[in-house]
Amino acid sequence: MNETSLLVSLPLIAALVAAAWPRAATITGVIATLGNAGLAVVLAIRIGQGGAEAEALGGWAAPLGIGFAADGLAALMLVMTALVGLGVSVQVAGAPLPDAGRTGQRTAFWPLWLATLGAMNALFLSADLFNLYVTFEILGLAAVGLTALSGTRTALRAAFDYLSAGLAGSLLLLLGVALAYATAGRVDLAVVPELAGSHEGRVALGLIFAGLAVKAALFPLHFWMPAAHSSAAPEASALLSALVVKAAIYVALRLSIEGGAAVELLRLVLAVAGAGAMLWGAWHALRADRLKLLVAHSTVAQVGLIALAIGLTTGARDGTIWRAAALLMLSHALAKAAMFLAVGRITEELGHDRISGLNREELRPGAAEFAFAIAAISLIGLPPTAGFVGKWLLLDGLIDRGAWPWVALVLLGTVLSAAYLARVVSRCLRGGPHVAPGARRPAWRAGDAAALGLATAALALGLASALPLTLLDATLT
Amino acid sequence: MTSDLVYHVAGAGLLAIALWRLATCRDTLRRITALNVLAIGIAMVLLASGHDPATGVTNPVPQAFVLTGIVVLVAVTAALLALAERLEGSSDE
Amino acid sequence: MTTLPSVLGTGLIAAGVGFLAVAAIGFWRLPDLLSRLHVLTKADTAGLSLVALGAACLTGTPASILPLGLCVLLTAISGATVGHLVARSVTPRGGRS
Amino acid sequence: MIAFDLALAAGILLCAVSALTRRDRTASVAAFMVLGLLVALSWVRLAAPDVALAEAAIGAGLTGALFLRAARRLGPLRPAAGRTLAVPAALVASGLGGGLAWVFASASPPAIYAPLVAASLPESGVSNPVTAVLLNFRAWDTLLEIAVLVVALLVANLLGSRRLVPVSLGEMTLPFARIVAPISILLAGHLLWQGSSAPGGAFQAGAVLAGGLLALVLAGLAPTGTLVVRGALIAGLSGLAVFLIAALGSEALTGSLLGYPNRAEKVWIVAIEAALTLSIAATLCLLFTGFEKRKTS
Amino acid sequence: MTELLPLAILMTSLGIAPVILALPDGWSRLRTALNLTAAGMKLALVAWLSWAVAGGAEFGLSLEIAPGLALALKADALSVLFLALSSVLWLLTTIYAVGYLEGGTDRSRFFGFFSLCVASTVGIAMAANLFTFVVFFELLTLATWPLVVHRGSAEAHRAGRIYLVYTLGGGLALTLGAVWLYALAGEVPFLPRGVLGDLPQTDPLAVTAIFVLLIAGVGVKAALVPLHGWLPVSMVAPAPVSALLHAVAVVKSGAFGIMRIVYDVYGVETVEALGLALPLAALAGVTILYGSIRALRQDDLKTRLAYSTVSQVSYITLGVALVSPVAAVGGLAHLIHQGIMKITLFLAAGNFAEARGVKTVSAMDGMGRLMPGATLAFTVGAFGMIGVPPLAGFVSKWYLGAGGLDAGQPAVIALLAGSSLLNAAYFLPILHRAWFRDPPEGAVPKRRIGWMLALPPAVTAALVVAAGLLANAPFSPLGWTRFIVSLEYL
Repeated sequence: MNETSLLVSLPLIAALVAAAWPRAATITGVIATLGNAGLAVVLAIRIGQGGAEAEALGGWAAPLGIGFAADGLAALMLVMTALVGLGVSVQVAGAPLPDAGRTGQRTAFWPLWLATLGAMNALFLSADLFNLYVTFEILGLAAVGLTALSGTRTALRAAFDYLSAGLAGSLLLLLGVALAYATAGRVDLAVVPELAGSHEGRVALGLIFAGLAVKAALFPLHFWMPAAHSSAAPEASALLSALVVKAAIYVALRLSIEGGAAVELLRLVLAVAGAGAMLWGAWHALRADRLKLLVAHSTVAQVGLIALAIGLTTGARDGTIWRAAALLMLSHALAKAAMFLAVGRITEELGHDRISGLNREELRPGAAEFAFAIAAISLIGLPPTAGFVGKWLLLDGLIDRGAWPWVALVLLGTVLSAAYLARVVSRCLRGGPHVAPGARRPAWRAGDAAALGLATAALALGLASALPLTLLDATLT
Repeated sequence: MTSDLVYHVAGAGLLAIALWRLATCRDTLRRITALNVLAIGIAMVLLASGHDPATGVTNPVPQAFVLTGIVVLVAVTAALLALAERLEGSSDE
Repeated sequence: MTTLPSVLGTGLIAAGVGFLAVAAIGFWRLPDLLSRLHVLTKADTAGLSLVALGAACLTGTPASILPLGLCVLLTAISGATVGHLVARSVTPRGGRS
Repeated sequence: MIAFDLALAAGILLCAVSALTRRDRTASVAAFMVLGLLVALSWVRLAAPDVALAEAAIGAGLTGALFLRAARRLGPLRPAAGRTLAVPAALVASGLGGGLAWVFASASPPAIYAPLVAASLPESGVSNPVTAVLLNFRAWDTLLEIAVLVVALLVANLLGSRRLVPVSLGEMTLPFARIVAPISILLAGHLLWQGSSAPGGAFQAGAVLAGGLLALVLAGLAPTGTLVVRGALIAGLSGLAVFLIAALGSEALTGSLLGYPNRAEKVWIVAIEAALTLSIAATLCLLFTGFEKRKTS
Repeated sequence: MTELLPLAILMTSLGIAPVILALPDGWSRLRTALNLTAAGMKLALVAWLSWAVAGGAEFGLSLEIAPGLALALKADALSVLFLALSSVLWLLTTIYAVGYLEGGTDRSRFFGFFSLCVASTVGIAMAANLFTFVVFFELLTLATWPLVVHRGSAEAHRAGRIYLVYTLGGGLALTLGAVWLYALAGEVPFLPRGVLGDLPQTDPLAVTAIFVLLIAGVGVKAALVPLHGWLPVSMVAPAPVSALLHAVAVVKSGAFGIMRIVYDVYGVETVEALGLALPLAALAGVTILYGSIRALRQDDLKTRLAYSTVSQVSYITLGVALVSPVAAVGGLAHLIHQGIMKITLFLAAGNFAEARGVKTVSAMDGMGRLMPGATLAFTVGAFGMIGVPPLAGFVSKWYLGAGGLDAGQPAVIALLAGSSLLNAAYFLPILHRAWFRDPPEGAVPKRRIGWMLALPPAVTAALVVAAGLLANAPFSPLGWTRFIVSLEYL
């Protein structure tokens, strides 16, 4: 049986098992996540060696049927999802349950996460615009479930806003797909160059990009995201921020590459929206008073940076900038997941997540704070992390294009991200008697392992950037 | 003037009404209704595009799209309404 | 062209539409809920039955009679039930029985 | 017929405006349901009877019922915030609508799908082209669509939305339910079987079946224990399970995901559709009735 | 096996850092053992490497992490110069720090980042291309920041913030310049006489702009005026950190970076042809005078030493910028000489503060009688800084002066004379107070100075004397720099 088929069906089957049989949810979830990681790695190795693969589902060739395009970019995203998912799953499966109330929360987590995983895998592989819309809907609903998991009123409010924004984005996307059909008569991904050639087609692509911008929380359509990502449970936030947002970004990247030079104007709009998100997110992260809110705003900013990079691709398939964008996506996923898990641990330990209250009596930072710091280094883009290599390539490509204003913007974004992340890291090193009464290090010592592991992966990826970059060479044309 | 054009215009009109309501109204139920109207508008323009006035046949593929869209929409609507009701309930507590 | 069934069918449908129109006007003009309900349930059932009968005459195949009959049956039942429910919902409990 | 089209379109737009502007929640939902029915009618005019059936059953019927339930629970409409925005928003929206109408009307799709469907229909195992697209050519879309339903079910389960508690509706409803439920089962079976050659199929059949079940529930005739809810949940999940197993099984047999074995396509499709019908009915029913028993305030 | 020598040298400190970071704070014996073993091993490996490089061996290691980007290490004569300095001083500072922090908090964190800091320095020394250099240069910023804020006080955090703003800003400029250069030139390895080919002719404007960016980037760490603001402020850190920041890791990395950029990226001839040598030399001259003048007015001992560093490090820049082999010998030798002299001063000052609580110049009265050993070491360091023969400082100043004449810039002599006078003016009053005034009544020692605190300044003071007296020996810093310069100015 083919890896791609298993990658899309195994998580969904596991989700069903976990939903129907809550007692076995954890074990099912862990096994499925592990299996998924194995499959993703095997597929990536095969594609890295043998080149991109295309598959027609049911034997019906596109445009009538739906195709799977398993190329380097898709494989990279699959591996990214698998790794981050593995880290978060370990965290969820290993966490001790403080009270019975959380048992239900945890059993509800697994089917939702597995559905998210299945939808993301299907989305990365899909080569059909309408099919992308359907996967987005699964993803959006499952992500909303993850947001609402903690059951607090703010979480529910955020989940509602998230779902309605997500639905609005999906409908924009669907409208774009409808117009694509009306223009070109078909909706497989190969139609994109043709769409880029006509006015109606460009309007269709514009609608699709607008839908994606809502889902990726680009300025000025970002309003729903910080609340959703900051009010969910930390593990859920890690998945939402690290992975779910990437889905829209991935499709935008795919369309930008497929669209070639004809969608220059659209890409420019994307870049401007990305720059807006970067500055807006950074500004709010600088002013945030809660740790989770800061990290959530930082997601807006970082995704903005990635969108900016995608917007500035030259449309050539051998370009540097889109590779940089892919690498930034990967490094952001690892670092942001680590960061949210670390924040979860810190919050659990202190009993709150106010930044002003992060001072410690014991100055020695724990593993969670350390993981946070490493993740921060990667997000800022300092060596030797993957974020650094990504930013280096991005700047390289921008300078090659002579896009100096954008270079300045990227540097400004870097400075701002350093500023808001240093706020937290320096707090962790500061002394002071402000430990909340009753707050103590929880007995669960292994709880930092997942955060630390993901952060270390972001660090190590910097030294092994050649692996993802060579994998990207096998991207379908 | 053909009937396709009528439905194109009607679909676009539905889109416009829904967008206008989405932009101006904060009430949860109303927003959900507006999203549903938006979806109907999209379905209408899609079907009108798939309709071939010469043969009077509508292309089955857009029909399938619209069918899928209807089912997806009812699922999302149910989730949205469940969330809205939960929110309303939790404010009472 | 103008065979007996088609003439009959068209006539029946016209009569049915007439009933429905009267129901609509009544719904619009009548003052209170109970009388509106009254005109709606009765005129609707009758109108729809006539239309269905006309349609059956027009198609003329026995196969079409089953679904049309089903339609009439379901509308009749649901009209009656809904009318009852609506009436109950506005009648104060323990009021006129 | 153009006059009829124009009248219908006007009615649709009127209903939409009414549904989105009436201050009375129930009236607005009623307008929405009428909108659904008119739209279904317009799709019959656009030669899409499958979609019209689904819209009438699911789009107008079930969504309307969900809206009604929510309207009762959500309380009265909150006053609109700012009126200053209304006029510019209306201008922008009508501009967008006009633009979209123009773009859509000026685009005419080249006939790509139609000849492909016509050519492949004999191999698909069914003669209704819409069913062929849904369950064979683009079955992957449909599988994921079922997954959306499942995830919605999971979310509703997680939220533990208040279970509908049937209040006593009096004896009049009992015969109604007793007649409607069996008819709906018959009708569902009919729609399901007919789907392979004529308008109909799993979604329409599932929706009709759900309607019958709901009639039973509302009349207080259906059992409502936790075990029943759990059973219904598993039934709701089973459709996707069967679909996925069929997908993987077909790959084991033919080497292609969702590539049914030659000349057995119809059996596969009908089997999948049968499972989907039950599961869709259970899912829609659960989405409407809710999961958790809570104190009614 | 010997090809892996650079990697082994790097790993002795890079590999040990996470282990130490993860150790519980109470396990001080194991930590000390690990630290000292690693430092000793590194010293031995560097000695081996120097022997091999002197014998003409070449080492190169490369790991490609992206198309056109490789992390590459090599060991040439210039690397060995810096490696030797950092490995010797790491061992001594580690011994000192173990004694200094005895009983303190967060020692695992301290020593972990200390090791990381040295690892970055070693990486900078052995970087074989600009990319690798940037990576380790930024890593150095990250590794030193927790050391600066180690005390955790509000003042330390203020200093840490200023430090971060300066160094990250510099890092940004450096990164931008490096990326730009990569975009223009493809790859930028470090090779004697430069690697730019005909780029300076085809695009002189961009090349000049890149030079300014790169020098600004490394100039922050080399504390070139006006980028020196972080240095005096970060004196709030513990004494071993100050010693490390000033003598080895940070400022020397900056100075080393200037050397690499001028010699091995652009090549001195190109720099001169672009008209960039004279401005750089002028900047160095201004920094030398400015630092000395500011040092005069400081009462806080460590801050006075910090301004002295600002001034003295620019001797190295001056030597590089004068475009004369003789001056280059002086500048390179000063890299080592200033390192050992300044670390002597800081370690001695740390001992004063630890033993007697003496942190200001005005409190130095009678120190010579109370702590003769430390005061003697301090005196040797101070005389070396002033340039009293035959100490190390004299040798480098001599060569710089001669180089100034060689380059046709007699103003350098005046600059050196003025600087030396200023040096004397801010060091001699300290010595006068220490040796010729009576200690204040009833002064009591705060704590006893163990061998771990006493030994390192004594050793470095001895090195200062030796480097001056034995300047003509083949393995003296001076001898080695002649060897390097002969490669650059063939």
